[in-house]
Amino acid sequence: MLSPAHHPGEAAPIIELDGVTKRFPGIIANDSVDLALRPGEVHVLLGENGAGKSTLIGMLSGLLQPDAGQIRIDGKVQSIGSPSQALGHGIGTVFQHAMLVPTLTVAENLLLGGPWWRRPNKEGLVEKVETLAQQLGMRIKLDALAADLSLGEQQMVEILRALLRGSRVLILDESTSMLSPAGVEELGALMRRLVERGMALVFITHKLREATAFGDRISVLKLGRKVGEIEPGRFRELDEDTLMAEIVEMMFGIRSDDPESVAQVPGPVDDTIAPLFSVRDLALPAGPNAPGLSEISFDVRPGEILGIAGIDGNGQKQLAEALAGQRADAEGSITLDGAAIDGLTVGGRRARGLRYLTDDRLGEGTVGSFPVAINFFIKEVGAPPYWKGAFERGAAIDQRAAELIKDYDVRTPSRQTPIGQLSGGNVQKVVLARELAEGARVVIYNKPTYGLDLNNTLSIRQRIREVAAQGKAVILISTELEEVLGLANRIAVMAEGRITGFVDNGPDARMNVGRLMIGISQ
Amino acid sequence: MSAQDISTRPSTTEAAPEGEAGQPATPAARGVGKRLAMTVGPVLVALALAGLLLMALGVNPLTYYTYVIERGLLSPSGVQQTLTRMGPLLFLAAGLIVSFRAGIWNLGGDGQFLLGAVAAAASAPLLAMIMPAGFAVAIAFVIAIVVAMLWSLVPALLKGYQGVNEIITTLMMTFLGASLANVLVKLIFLDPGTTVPQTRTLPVADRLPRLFDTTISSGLLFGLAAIIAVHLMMVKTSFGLKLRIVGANPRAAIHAGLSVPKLTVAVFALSAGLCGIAGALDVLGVQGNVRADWNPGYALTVIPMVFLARFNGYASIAFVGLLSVLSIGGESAARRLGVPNDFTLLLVAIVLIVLAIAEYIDHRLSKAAKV
Amino acid sequence: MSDLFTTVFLGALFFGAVTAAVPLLLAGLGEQMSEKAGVLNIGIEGMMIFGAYTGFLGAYLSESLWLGFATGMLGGIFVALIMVVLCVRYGLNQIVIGIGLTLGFEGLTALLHHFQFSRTYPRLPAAEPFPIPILADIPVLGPALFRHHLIVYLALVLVIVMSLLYRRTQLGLNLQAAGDKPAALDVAGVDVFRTRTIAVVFTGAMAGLGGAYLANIGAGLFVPFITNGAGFLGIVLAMLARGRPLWVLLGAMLFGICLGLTTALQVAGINIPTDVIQMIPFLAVMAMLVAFGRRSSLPAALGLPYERGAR
Amino acid sequence: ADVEAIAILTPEEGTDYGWNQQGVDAARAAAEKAGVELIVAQGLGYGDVRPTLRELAEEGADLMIAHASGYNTSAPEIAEETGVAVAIVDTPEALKQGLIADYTLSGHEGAYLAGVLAAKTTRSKTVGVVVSGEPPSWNSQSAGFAQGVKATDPDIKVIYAVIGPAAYSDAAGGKRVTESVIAAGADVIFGQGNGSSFGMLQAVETTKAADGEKVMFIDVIGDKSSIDKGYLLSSVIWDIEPVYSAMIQDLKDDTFGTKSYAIGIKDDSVRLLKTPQVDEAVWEEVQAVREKMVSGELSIDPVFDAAEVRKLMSEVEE
Ligand SMILES: Nc1ncnc2c1ncn2[C@@H]1O[C@H](COP(=O)(O)OP(=O)(O)OP(=O)(O)O)[C@@H](O)[C@H]1O
Ligand SMILES: Nc1ncnc2c1ncn2[C@@H]1O[C@H](COP(=O)(O)OP(=O)(O)OP(=O)(O)O)[C@@H](O)[C@H]1O
Ligand SMILES: [Mg+2]
Ligand SMILES: [Mg+2]
Repeated sequence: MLSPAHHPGEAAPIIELDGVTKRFPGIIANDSVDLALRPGEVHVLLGENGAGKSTLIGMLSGLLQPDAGQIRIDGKVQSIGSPSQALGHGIGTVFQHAMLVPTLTVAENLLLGGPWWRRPNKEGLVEKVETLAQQLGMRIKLDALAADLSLGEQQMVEILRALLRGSRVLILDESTSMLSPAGVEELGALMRRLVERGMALVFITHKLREATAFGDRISVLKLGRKVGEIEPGRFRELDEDTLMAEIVEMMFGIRSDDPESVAQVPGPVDDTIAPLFSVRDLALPAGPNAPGLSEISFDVRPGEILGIAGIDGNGQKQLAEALAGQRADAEGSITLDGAAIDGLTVGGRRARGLRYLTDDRLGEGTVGSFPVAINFFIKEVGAPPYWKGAFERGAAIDQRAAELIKDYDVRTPSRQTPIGQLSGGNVQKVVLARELAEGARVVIYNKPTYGLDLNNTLSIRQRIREVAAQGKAVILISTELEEVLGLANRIAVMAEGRITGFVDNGPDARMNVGRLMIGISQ
Repeated sequence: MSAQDISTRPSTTEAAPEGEAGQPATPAARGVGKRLAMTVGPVLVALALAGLLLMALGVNPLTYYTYVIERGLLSPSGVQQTLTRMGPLLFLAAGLIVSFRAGIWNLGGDGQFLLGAVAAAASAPLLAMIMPAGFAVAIAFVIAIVVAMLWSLVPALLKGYQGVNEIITTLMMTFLGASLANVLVKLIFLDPGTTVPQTRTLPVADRLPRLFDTTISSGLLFGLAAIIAVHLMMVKTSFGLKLRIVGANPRAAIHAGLSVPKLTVAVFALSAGLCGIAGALDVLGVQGNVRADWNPGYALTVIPMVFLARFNGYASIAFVGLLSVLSIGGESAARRLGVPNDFTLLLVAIVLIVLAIAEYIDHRLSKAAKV
Repeated sequence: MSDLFTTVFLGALFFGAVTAAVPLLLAGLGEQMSEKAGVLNIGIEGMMIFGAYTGFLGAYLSESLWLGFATGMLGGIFVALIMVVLCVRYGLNQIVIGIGLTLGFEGLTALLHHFQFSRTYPRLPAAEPFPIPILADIPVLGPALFRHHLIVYLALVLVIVMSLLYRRTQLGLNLQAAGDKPAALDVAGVDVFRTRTIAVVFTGAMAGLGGAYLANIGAGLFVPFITNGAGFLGIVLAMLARGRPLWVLLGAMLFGICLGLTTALQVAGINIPTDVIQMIPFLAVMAMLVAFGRRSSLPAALGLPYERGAR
Repeated sequence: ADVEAIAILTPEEGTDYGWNQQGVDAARAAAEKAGVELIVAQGLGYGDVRPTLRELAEEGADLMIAHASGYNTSAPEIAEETGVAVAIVDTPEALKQGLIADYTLSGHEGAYLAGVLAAKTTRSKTVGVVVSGEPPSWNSQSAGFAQGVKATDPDIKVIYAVIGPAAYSDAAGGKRVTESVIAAGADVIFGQGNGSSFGMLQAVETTKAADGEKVMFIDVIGDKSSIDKGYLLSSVIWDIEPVYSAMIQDLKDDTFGTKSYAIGIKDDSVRLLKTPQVDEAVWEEVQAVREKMVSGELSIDPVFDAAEVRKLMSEVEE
């Protein structure tokens, strides 16, 4: 783990927020927030889902305007009326969601923003990028289409863009949530190099380990208010565990030691039990931006959680889709309880009890403009008792939706609220309820806790354990090693569309999985 | 991209006032009242604007509007014309609602309308010679539906299986459809009894019955039934929900196991079928035949109406009614005051644009009010 | 019969094809920029008819074709500005407003025509051609391609200019970003509204110019509904061309040549009903769509109003 | 029966120097002559005019002149429904006493004379017929024109071209096609079109014939002399006033609906316009042909079908 090598003093802040307040219909997203961003400091912003972190960032980057309070830059009160003003003040932002134009090349993306009549100065760019990349140890493919980059590479490009613009302040909003562990370490190292150059960094994350490893100062938001701050002085004094405990208390009001650590490591299940779910020689042709699959074979026994680890983009999503029946071009055999299901459609497989929890809950998992209530049932449209004949039975749907909202603790203003307005964690709970509510026998989870806050993460992990305990077969795809190690009985490692090996969970599992991931077989 | 992405402010939130799943009646009623106010107000503003233009032309706007309302809405024979005109327009609105709600921009309604009309006009008079008129008309409707559906097949397959944007294909098919309708009328289904290039005429007595003692075609009732049925289908049935899922998020539809290509083809078939019925209804209920070069372009003017109605069937009835009043009444007022008939076109456009602006202001205000 | 196909006749035929293609080319180039920037400009027919009217009025009053082109562009821009305010600024539905503008300006120009010109039907003098030396004397091709009004060559030059603009300038990048991912353009510090405004105003200018060309050179006068769906064809051409100006030119020429073919077959006395011949250009385009239309990649944000900070 | 008011319905505004204007002007003249009120409903388009017909009937019109072939289905129906007499075009078989009368206007005789005039005027021995559409009344004139040309000089080529889709308002198409026809050698153009005929006129005014001289234009139905710039050779003028006057009289006499009305060269209701551009000697020759027609020595059958018309052209061309 990295620890701050350089200890900055209390330099004068570049930016100060003073009583900044932002209201949205029916909610105060930021309530009189004070915050100072100083050069040479990584300022970590923590808070639950919906605490108001992104809103605060929106105001710094010119996307949103505060309703009250003021922003001082270099001591002077300034307004940040647009993203270009923010850039003018030297504030660069890497947003929670990628902000590159997919149809332009990396170079073109970096050139966006020049005077419109000018010819884009590619030569000058190449030069500047080379120097910067060398200084910071980044690798940038200037001629690649942005759409062809991995999420991590896209983030690097966005960081580079902020630096090219001469930013003094760099804001990273949940930049690590899509990175592999190695990518996270790399980003952390880069952050250190940047603050060493005198920049002020804002780092938003849901992962406390990252906060403690990379931060110099921590501020915690809760329900739009700032509920606490840990100064660099105290930050350095406390050891990691105490620090985490203190943060958790600020965020959730509960005391716990390491909330993410798992008491007992699950061991392998009895391999004499007949498998519930078997896959043999599954293959899929490669797509333009996605790897194909080949020779994928595995069994999952009832009550077993099979973890699938690997760096993002190695065919995990394709595997999940092929298993769920979303890929017509898949070959190979899939059996559930001894019966072949590879000839069945998505609906057919679902009827047999195969459930797939997608990692893209807003893109394909839900219909954002539809009410929460309907989203519970979009995979069984037309089925009784919610539809009778062809007709919708509103009362039955409402009643069942109310039950599920209660059972799964979905926080929503009403059943009729469009699901797109809920926070990510709550959307995830709706999807979870839909897949697990009735008749599940085999469940495929793809990154089930991506982007969720700690509370939601923990409760969803608990649900996964419960599901397996009920004798169902579980496939858990995750890029977070901790998650896989904490839940799975057995772990398969995927690389370039193949399974490169299986590891039984146990004391040596972390090392063995790690070796497989970096290409060293057991 | 696919045209699903061509967003429409009206459709961004589906939790519309009428409620998806059995909401209490009072807020719904209040919603309707408010919608009514939000429609009548802007229409008045639009009329005032058009009135200024009339004054510039030296025409008293009050007289003009008195004539419009008198003819379009109040005089017994005028209102019968208005109601008759609504019949085919309602079918077009129904057809457009199906496709727009499913996220498919069928801009080919006019071509489907024309071919439906020609198919009906070609078949009904011939069939009526060998069977009772009622059967003949019924079969002609079926033929019109089939022809219009077939006409939409190329855009449907291209969209469903090749992802070709349907705005281009349906626009092209409308140009093509208008030419083809002409070819059919002039060369194939020509009435041999006249030198005028038109199809055989279905006698008045054989056309769809009129309502009671009026001149209102029973097409109005079919139109009302169709649009209400389509509305209920879209909001109350599983098939409608599937279509709406495809429309709102095609990826979610695939994830949920829906066959998007098949549903796409089904949407085209339904939508084109309804537009084809509109054409057949105009022929079998009102016109009796199709003449060469006839293309009333109804679908193009109905498109904005269903948008303004936020794809809601009931609201569409009101907007189609408004369009009919303006066109029937406007024609009369223009004639009586010596204003060129083109003024009616301008009037409809001003109403359309002002309504769209009002919709926007309403949206803003209700957003601000929630704070 | 075949002696009709003299070089003079063929020259005139292709000359007519070019004349018919120019308004489509201009409309298509204009629409292309709107679409690139994410605005589906259904109102282009209205911009065109108003440009035809103001262009004719300007040329008629000033007795200068060039002033007429200028007023035509201004007329198109006027309609485009309405579209900018309503659809780009306030994000109103582009299809509703587009159809509204088309109907409204068709009605308005017919009305104005009625009061101004319907008793006199003023006509402009013949447009002075600008023969390109040497090239203009090539048989058939010379008179067909190189004896046009200067504005025709400018329209052709525009194809190249647009290609360069899209590929070689910052504005080209901005436009593409505004259509594919406006939020990314915004956070890069470029005003999405301004970018889209430029695009829609350009569309208006081109549509207006196309209309003015149609009225002043194509017809030499203004009559109501003179554009006859040329704007809608422009939309189709722009969508088919998928961002490449050269393809707009090819598409427009295809239409022009098909129209010329219609005339040629008739003049040759070939007894195909004209309604059948008239379907040729549309059939040709549909055939192209069936053959090559697969996954036509339109800008991802086409038709979507942009709202900063919205989720 | 008493006749107090008559109405006329036209598809376009009555300011087109053509079909619509001649109709409206004639109705106005006839109404004035008979001392009855005239209601004008113009610019109604080619869609459904039943609403307007019903309204005019309510407003007290005793006769509704449905002045477009597109109205000949709806008008008789409304006549049956309301009991108000209507006059329709191109439908001689639809007569009904007291209710429906037909006036089939065919300028084929006048067009024949125009053909003679054109044949005697052309220098290049090639003439053109440009039309924006193919309705029966235009077909009969196209055919008549071709017959007139052929009878005068069988060696003259007649080129025939229809403009294109929705061409009634396609002025640019009118100009383009006319220019092509001129390039094919024609130096006299016989043009029929509504809005598009102004484009034809424009083409004639701005394009030189193969010999570098003027191309001449022969118009139909109306009189464009007031807007001519010296290129209008003639026009087949229709005077519909006698027809409408006769209708009003028949309505008064209760004989309405017993006969078809027509126009022809005998009573000068179809006549050739004499412009300064017509050579006096040629005019005399044309008048001689006219005399033959009046005397019955020469008679021409109208051809209404588009395919027949085109065949006639090919024959002429052979
Ligand atoms: N565009 C918006 N419209 C309405 N409300 C909004 C909008 N953006 C944010 N909010 C509100 O602001 C609150 C804070 O949201 P914000 O996105 O800042 O949370 P966050 O701390 O970034 O959460 P996360 O950890 O999930 O990213 C939310 O509860 C939400 O209700
Ligand atoms: N357009 C919107 N209108 C109303 N409320 C919104 C809107 N967008 C977001 N919100 C609210 O903002 C809150 C947080 O939204 P956001 O998408 O930032 O979730 P989140 O906190 O990032 O969740 P997660 O970290 O799980 O993604 C939610 O409670 C949601 O209700
Ligand atoms: Mg956030
Ligand atoms: Mg989030």
